[in-house]
Amino acid sequence: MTRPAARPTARVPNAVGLVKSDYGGLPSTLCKGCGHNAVANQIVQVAFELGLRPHEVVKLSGIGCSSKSPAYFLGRSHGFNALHGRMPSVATGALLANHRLRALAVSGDGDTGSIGLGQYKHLLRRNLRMTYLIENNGVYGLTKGQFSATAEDGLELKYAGTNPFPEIDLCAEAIVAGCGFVARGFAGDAAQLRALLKAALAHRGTAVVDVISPCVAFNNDDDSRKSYGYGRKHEVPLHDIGFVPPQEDVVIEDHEPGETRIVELHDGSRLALAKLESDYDPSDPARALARLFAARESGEILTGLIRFDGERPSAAEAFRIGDVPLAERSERDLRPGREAFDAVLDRY
Amino acid sequence: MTRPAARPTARVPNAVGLVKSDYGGLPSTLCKGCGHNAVANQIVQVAFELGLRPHEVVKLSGIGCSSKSPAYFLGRSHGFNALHGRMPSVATGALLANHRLRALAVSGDGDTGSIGLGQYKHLLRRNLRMTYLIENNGVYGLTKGQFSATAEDGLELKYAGTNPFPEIDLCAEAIVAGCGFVARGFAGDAAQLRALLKAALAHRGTAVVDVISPCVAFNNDDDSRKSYGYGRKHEVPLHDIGFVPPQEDVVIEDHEPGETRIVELHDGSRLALAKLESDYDPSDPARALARLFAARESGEILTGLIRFDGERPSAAEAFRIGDVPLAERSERDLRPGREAFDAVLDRY
Amino acid sequence: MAVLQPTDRSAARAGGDGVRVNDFSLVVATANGTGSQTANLALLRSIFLQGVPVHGKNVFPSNIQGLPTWFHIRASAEGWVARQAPEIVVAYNPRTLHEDVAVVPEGGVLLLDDGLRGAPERDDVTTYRVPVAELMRDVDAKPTLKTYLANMTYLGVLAWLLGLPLDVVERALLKQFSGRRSLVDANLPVVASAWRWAEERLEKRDPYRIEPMDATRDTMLITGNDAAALGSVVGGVTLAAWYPITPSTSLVDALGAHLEELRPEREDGRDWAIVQAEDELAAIGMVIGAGWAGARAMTATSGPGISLMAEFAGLGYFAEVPAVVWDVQRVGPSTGLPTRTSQGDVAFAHALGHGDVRHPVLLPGSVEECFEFGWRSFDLAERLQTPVFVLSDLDLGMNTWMAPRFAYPDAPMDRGKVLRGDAIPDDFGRYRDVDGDGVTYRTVPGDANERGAWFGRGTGHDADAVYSERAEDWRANQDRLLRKWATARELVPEPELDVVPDAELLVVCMGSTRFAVDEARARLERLGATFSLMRLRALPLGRVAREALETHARVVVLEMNRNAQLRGVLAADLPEVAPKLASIAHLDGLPFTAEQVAAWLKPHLGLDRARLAKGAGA
Amino acid sequence: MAVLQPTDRSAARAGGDGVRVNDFSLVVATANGTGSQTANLALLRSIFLQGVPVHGKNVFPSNIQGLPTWFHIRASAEGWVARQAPEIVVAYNPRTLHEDVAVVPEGGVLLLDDGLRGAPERDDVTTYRVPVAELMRDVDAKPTLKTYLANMTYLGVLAWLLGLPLDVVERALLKQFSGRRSLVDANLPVVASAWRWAEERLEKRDPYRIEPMDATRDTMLITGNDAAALGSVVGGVTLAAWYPITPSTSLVDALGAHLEELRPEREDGRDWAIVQAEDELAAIGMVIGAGWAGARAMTATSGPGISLMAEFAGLGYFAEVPAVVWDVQRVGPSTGLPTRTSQGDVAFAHALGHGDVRHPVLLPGSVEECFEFGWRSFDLAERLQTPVFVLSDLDLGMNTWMAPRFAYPDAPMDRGKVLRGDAIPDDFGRYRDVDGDGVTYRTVPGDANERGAWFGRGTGHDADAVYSERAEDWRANQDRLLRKWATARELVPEPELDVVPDAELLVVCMGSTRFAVDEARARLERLGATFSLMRLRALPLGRVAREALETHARVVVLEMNRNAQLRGVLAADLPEVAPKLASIAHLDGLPFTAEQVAAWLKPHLGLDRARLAKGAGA
Ligand SMILES: Cc1ncc(C[n+]2csc(CCOP(=O)(O)OP(=O)(O)O)c2C)c(N)n1
Ligand SMILES: Cc1ncc(C[n+]2csc(CCOP(=O)(O)OP(=O)(O)O)c2C)c(N)n1
Ligand code: SF4
Ligand code: SF4
Ligand SMILES: [Mg+2]
Ligand SMILES: [Mg+2]
Repeated sequence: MTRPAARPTARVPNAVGLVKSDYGGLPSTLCKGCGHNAVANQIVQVAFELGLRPHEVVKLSGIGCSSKSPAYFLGRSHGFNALHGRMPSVATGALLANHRLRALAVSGDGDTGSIGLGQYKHLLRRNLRMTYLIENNGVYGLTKGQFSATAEDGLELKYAGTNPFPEIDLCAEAIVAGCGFVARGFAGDAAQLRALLKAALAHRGTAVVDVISPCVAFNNDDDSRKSYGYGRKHEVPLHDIGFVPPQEDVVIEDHEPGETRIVELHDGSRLALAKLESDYDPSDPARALARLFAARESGEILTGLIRFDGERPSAAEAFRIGDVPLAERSERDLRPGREAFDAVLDRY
Repeated sequence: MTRPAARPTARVPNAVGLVKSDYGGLPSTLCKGCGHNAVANQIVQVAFELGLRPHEVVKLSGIGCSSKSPAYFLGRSHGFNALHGRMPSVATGALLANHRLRALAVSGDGDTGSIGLGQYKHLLRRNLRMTYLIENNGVYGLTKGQFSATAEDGLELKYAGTNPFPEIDLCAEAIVAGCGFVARGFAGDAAQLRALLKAALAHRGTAVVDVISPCVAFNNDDDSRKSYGYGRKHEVPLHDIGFVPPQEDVVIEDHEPGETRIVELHDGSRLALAKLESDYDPSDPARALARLFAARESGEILTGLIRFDGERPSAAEAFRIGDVPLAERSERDLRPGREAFDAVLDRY
Repeated sequence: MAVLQPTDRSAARAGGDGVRVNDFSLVVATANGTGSQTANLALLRSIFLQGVPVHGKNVFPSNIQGLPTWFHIRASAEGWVARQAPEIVVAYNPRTLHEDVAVVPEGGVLLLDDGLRGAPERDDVTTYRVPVAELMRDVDAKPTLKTYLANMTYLGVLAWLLGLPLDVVERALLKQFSGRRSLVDANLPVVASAWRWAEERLEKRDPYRIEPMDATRDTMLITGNDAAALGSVVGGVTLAAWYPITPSTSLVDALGAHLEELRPEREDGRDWAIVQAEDELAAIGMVIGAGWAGARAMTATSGPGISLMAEFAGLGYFAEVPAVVWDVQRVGPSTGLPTRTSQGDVAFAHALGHGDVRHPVLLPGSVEECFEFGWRSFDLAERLQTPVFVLSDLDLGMNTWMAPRFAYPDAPMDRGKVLRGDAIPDDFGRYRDVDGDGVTYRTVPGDANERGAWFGRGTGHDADAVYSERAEDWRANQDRLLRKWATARELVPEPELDVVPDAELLVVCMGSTRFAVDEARARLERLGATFSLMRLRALPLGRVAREALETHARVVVLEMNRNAQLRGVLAADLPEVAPKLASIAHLDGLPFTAEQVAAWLKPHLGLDRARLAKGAGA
Repeated sequence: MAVLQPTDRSAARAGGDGVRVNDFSLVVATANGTGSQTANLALLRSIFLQGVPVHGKNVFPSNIQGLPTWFHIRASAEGWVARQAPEIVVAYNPRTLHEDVAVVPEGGVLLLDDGLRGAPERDDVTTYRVPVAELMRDVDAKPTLKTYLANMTYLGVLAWLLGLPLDVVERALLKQFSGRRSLVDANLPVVASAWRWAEERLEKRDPYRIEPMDATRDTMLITGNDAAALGSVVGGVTLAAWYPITPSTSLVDALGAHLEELRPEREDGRDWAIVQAEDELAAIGMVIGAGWAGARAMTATSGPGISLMAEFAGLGYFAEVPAVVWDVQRVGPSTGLPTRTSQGDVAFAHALGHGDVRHPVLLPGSVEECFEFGWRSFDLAERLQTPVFVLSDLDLGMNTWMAPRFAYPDAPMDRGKVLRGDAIPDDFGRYRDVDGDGVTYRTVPGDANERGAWFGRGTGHDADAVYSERAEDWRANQDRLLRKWATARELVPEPELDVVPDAELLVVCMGSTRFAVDEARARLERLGATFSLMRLRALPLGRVAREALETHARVVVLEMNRNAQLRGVLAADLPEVAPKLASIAHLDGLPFTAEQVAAWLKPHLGLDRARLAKGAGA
């Protein structure tokens, strides 16, 4: 719909002079066909296309198959593979220490929705500059197939039996927590995922991208809502989505102008959302939630940009951190002089 | 509006032969005027009026001023004062161990919304038989006045400065987590609080009652949304609420019959919700959330039964626990006989 | 090479007649997630069915599919089961081909997937090449299934080489598939065709043989986690709350299966519940809540979970709530090596929690003890009203071991000092030390006798469980807790102690390292070096352990961690014996071999290197 | 009575001339939340302004309003500041009236709110009755404020009794109110009217006096938490993440205040951030994240928080991330006594985390050291690339102590082995032990030289930080970590050691108990009993500590916990000296008195009880 951004091809250097393989990592040790591998591939592609400077990105993760994947992309970026469920706090510290970095964080549904739910919600309140990607397969892959908190009520799995509890919808959780960028993708829909990831990386605060990423080892039967089969059949994109880099014109193809909503991002890039089913408005949290609940009822996998609010200050702004990152301050800034020190002592 | 239940008076025994003082506890050590004291008094009153059998109730709490209060009521009931933020897991264990008990749990906004948010949400997914009362004052009382996660964005406190983060609405959180009974009360509105507590105690699953309970020591300036002054001025009850015990008729006074919605509870008691502002329907989670968000925008303290769904199975049902509580099973049930044991060994 | 250590090449040498009967070590190298586990376990069980003592160890990666896995089998007529450098190597994994081939000792056996390219030539070993592709050509199955079935080819060839009849392999497979014939029928033909191929095309050129004997009668083959689960069921567990983590997950899996079978759902429902908590912090919270409410409750976890349980462990200790916590240890610190074995949590678990806490720790050293401590831990926790930690490890918990048939508990459950109904005295006080042993009487919620009501807490309290900040109350309560600790010393299992008269040296060990220690001891004895041996089965130390430590002139504490944790615990508990506590502390994730242990002990026994090397090879 | 222990009645006896100048102990008993803290601190500061050494301790309940609080003041010309049984008691709290009156020693002084009913009569003490209601009658203020102001009455009367001029009290109040005159003006009139009332109506009948001296010049009055905060600011902290918990909260409060002043916001913003996390688990996670990203980050907490930090502590150790963790200890286990002091986390913090971990622990024993370790801890953490724990306690942290004026750091910051930009070599590997001291070079995110990029993790890794399950990699890394530990022994602060030639006995202590130990030592010396004294200032032990332990024939380890934790750490570290490590371990929430310590040490010094009792009273 929008003019396709002049995509660099794999072997031609991008805007910062890097070729696609410069964004690769170690070979994946995940299962063949795992959704997480598909997502990692899109990350490499997106980073290449956007011309990210590897040293301006940090990769963060928790523990799980999903959380292993940062080793498989952006090998020239620093990264930290934290504890199970506790990546958000590590991210908070790292991004406050150096607020010029942007984080590309990968977590799993168990990592975020089960053990990590509290940290996830509190991270979102603080609104750090990061893309929080959840590779959501409804199970614990790495520990071999138990239900995670995002498994749907009634899901039957060979190993884990029947899940009797309602699922946690990590997009709904993000919306209620006040997150300004909430999207859902599907590992089987690469084009949309790339657009969402680009927009997420351009967002000034925390962007949640919950990607249905099937676990071929433990949860990929067609009747499971986290399977490839189900996703292919029941994915309902809210809109056709196009990412427009800064300085480029939005050119609407295919769709009537009036049918497209333009979302401006903080760095000057834009998203063009061409309406599909309805003129979905991501600015209203209550409607977003209503739509999510309705989709759950009807068994749809709703994808796209579900909620957007570009106004909320980032955490670095809330903490009023100055230009120079905390981690780069030198002793001259950090150690008060003798006189000032003496003046304080005089008061005691 | 409904016929007032024939209230036992303080010194006349109630249905189970106890007088009001039988439901009392140790003298409070909280500040004079603390909202939590008002709530504790209503608990004593409600337990007395309902004719609760003390040994069928367990009192549970975390850590905080609020979490101390179970010592101040129901002295004849067992109780457990757990860790900060971790009461939900203790409750889960205790109520699965003895699913005939109902829990009366008291927590604070720090205890539940900050450190305890993860356990809170997961407890609600499991739907144990308990009344989860949050004494919400927007601050940490016991540690002297820091913001909790329910403090509103922009709140200024003498001690804590200005809060730059969006508040967590524990009712909205409960609704998104699938909780079947979500109510909000105000420590300054005793009659409504009593009706809500009675209904909560009759609910088969987890009933959240988030009570605005001002901290007179640290957060009671009139412009704070958790103060008595603000509450008195801005409370917007969704309905006039009346609790009707089992076997009694609902008699509508004051209101036209059509204006009242009857909510049936699991034990045969009912709530009569007489519409005030609108014909609010607590059965729709999306509308409930929309209404909560709107109230936050406009500065209202919305009180009443915000969300109700009596259908979800309780945790004991989900785990298919038999009639006799786990804690009361004897060795005869619990230790398999020699033959059965031998048959298993034969397989190895 | 990470896992296989070709240190003891002489071990492969055949006996005088050139034949090695019922005594060899073997390793199968495959990739994770290719289904080789079935073939490995069927091989193990076939040997077992022939009456030959055997043990299997899986050394697997922390992933689901594609990374190298090594399965060790040790057959030993004498019953030795410690890890041993392999004499027979099955090399089916292209990614580790070079290292796997390199590890075969001189005179050893190499079984090679003939389709793997670039295998180095070894003319000092007996090499058999299995034409896997050819054998699989006519197998009619889906590609994924075919990958699985391909492992049956080495099973068939090995069976023929070792002299295992096909019908024995069939019985083993049937057991392996829990009697499901259809699965056997899918696998057996591949085994058979490989067996027959070998019979027709191979010439037996190596000395290793299995011959039937009668050493496994009344013996089980079971993992420690399965045994622990069975013990817990017999111990009357009613609530298990847990969070998945390797290597404890299979304990809870087995628990569910045994409960379904042994305590099946009645018409009105179950008498148990297994709750997958949102994390370990919640899991232990549920266990504490249930224990307080009167139920027998447990959790199973590993190191990271233990760390997360610290605050609740302190609450359980101080509020005096019974609880059972299984820590199936893996290599830490932090996430460490999730699929490698360790004894690295001993000191931490023993004193888990801030402030002054101490927990009884049980130290199972066999699958029998995993079973026994499965039920005994509940008796102990309820008798002492405190969390009890059971420290197993990955090697014991996840690997398959022989065990004498488990003994049904010899005593009824001990529910400890619980008062109900009219038995609750008028002057009931939760923490009054009526009996003087530090263990007080408790009541549980739901009791209609409301005299028994009390308010549990992790804050300071007096003898009636009422909040107190008074210094005297604190002291009195702590003094009682110390009396309780003295009581615990008498109640926990005594060590297994074998005192050699006049021996100067006492070796102290715990848990699964005992297998290597036992074997090393036998080897050293053959060299004339004797020592007393004490395998601790619990902390705190009781009288027997103390006396053994006191009466020996020298002590070596041998353990599988870096920090000499057990030695530290002993030194702190018994400072007077500390100087004689020498330490052997080693950890790299692999179970000890007898050879390692013998080498470490040698300096403590005055044996010179040359003599030992000879002996260790025997 | 919980807090005041009237054990040493003879202590109140006056000197030969019947007068006790600049040497007494006093306690004020009030209810929490009534504002008495202002009066107490003003009294303290008035004495200080007269040049007399003084110290104040608040023994307060875990609530906000209404429960009993005792404020102890010790004035001592000799500079002794340990807790001491009070000679002067101000009884203003109706709820504890009886116990407070009972605690006054024979010959002591009782100052009584005359309005309190039913105070027992004591004819063996000097009683002054203050007509509080009458003095307050004409005060024009809101009722709540009036409750607060009523405390000024005992300040006024005490000032007169002790001989403190009104203008000194006024200066003290002005300091107390940070120079806000209006607040002084509200309070001072009540003080003055009480002072004048006393002058007119009382006859001085007791021996206690303050007379000006010159012992507080160049001396500060400050709490340990405030000092720690100031030290941290000077140490260049940039991120503090924390969760409120008594008694550490005031450390972070002070940190914010000092940062606002000493590193004020520039036009573009601040060079620091203080994050109130959602719990301690998140707080330490933020600190680890920030430390990894190159910032100086810290947290402050107490026991329950330490428990919650266990898993991250292990990660920090193993991924080798600098971090500073203050544990202001309170009484555990569990929630325990949140407002009472303890040394009960030493062993736990030292080895916090599952698996084999070890953390350097700093042990400040004065407010000066709280300040010094405030900055030194960052140097140490970055030099060693590991979490460093600083173990203060409630007594040190929250109470007001004298200290020599703090010394500005004598060296620039030591940021350790950080490589940036072109300094990053081509063959950079995060965990390569280039220098052989176990400490490797690190790079931080954001550096444009992408050669330095590495992926941090808590899983097993090789020298290049790449995931590895190989046994050799694990061992090599652990061996290096042990080398680093040896380096740590040389870098942590040495103990304060005072060796008495030929002394047989060495007493070992740490932290705030040193005040009582120092005083007891002086008392015992007067009885002719001498011993060497070592105050540990850090773990692990370095050479000096080891030698001191080795060279003394006998050692007593004195500490404020039940489990003799420090003794246990020493025994585990140095088993060869363990047998001579006798233990004095005691905990009831109250700071030790010199009398207690002297009594405990007596048996180790061969002093008989009678002689000691005499001496202790001197
Ligand atoms: C504290 C702790 N508990 C448990 C584990 C074990 N564990 C590792 S990964 C994992 C679940 C991962 O699930 P998810 O986040 O959904 O990732 P996936 O593997 O499905 O991608 C668990 C429970 C751990 N590493 N740490
Ligand atoms: C693990 C842990 N961290 C911190 C504390 C200290 N603490 C006690 S109560 C409390 C906050 C209580 O706030 P809230 O739940 O809102 O209760 P309130 O006092 O306001 O009623 C905190 C932080 C603790 N007890 N345990
Ligand atoms: S187990 Fe599932 S989540 Fe893990 S790598 Fe395999 S397919 Fe992916
Ligand atoms: S501090 Fe606040 S919450 Fe606590 S008792 Fe006082 S008024 Fe209540
Ligand atoms: Mg998952
Ligand atoms: Mg609160």
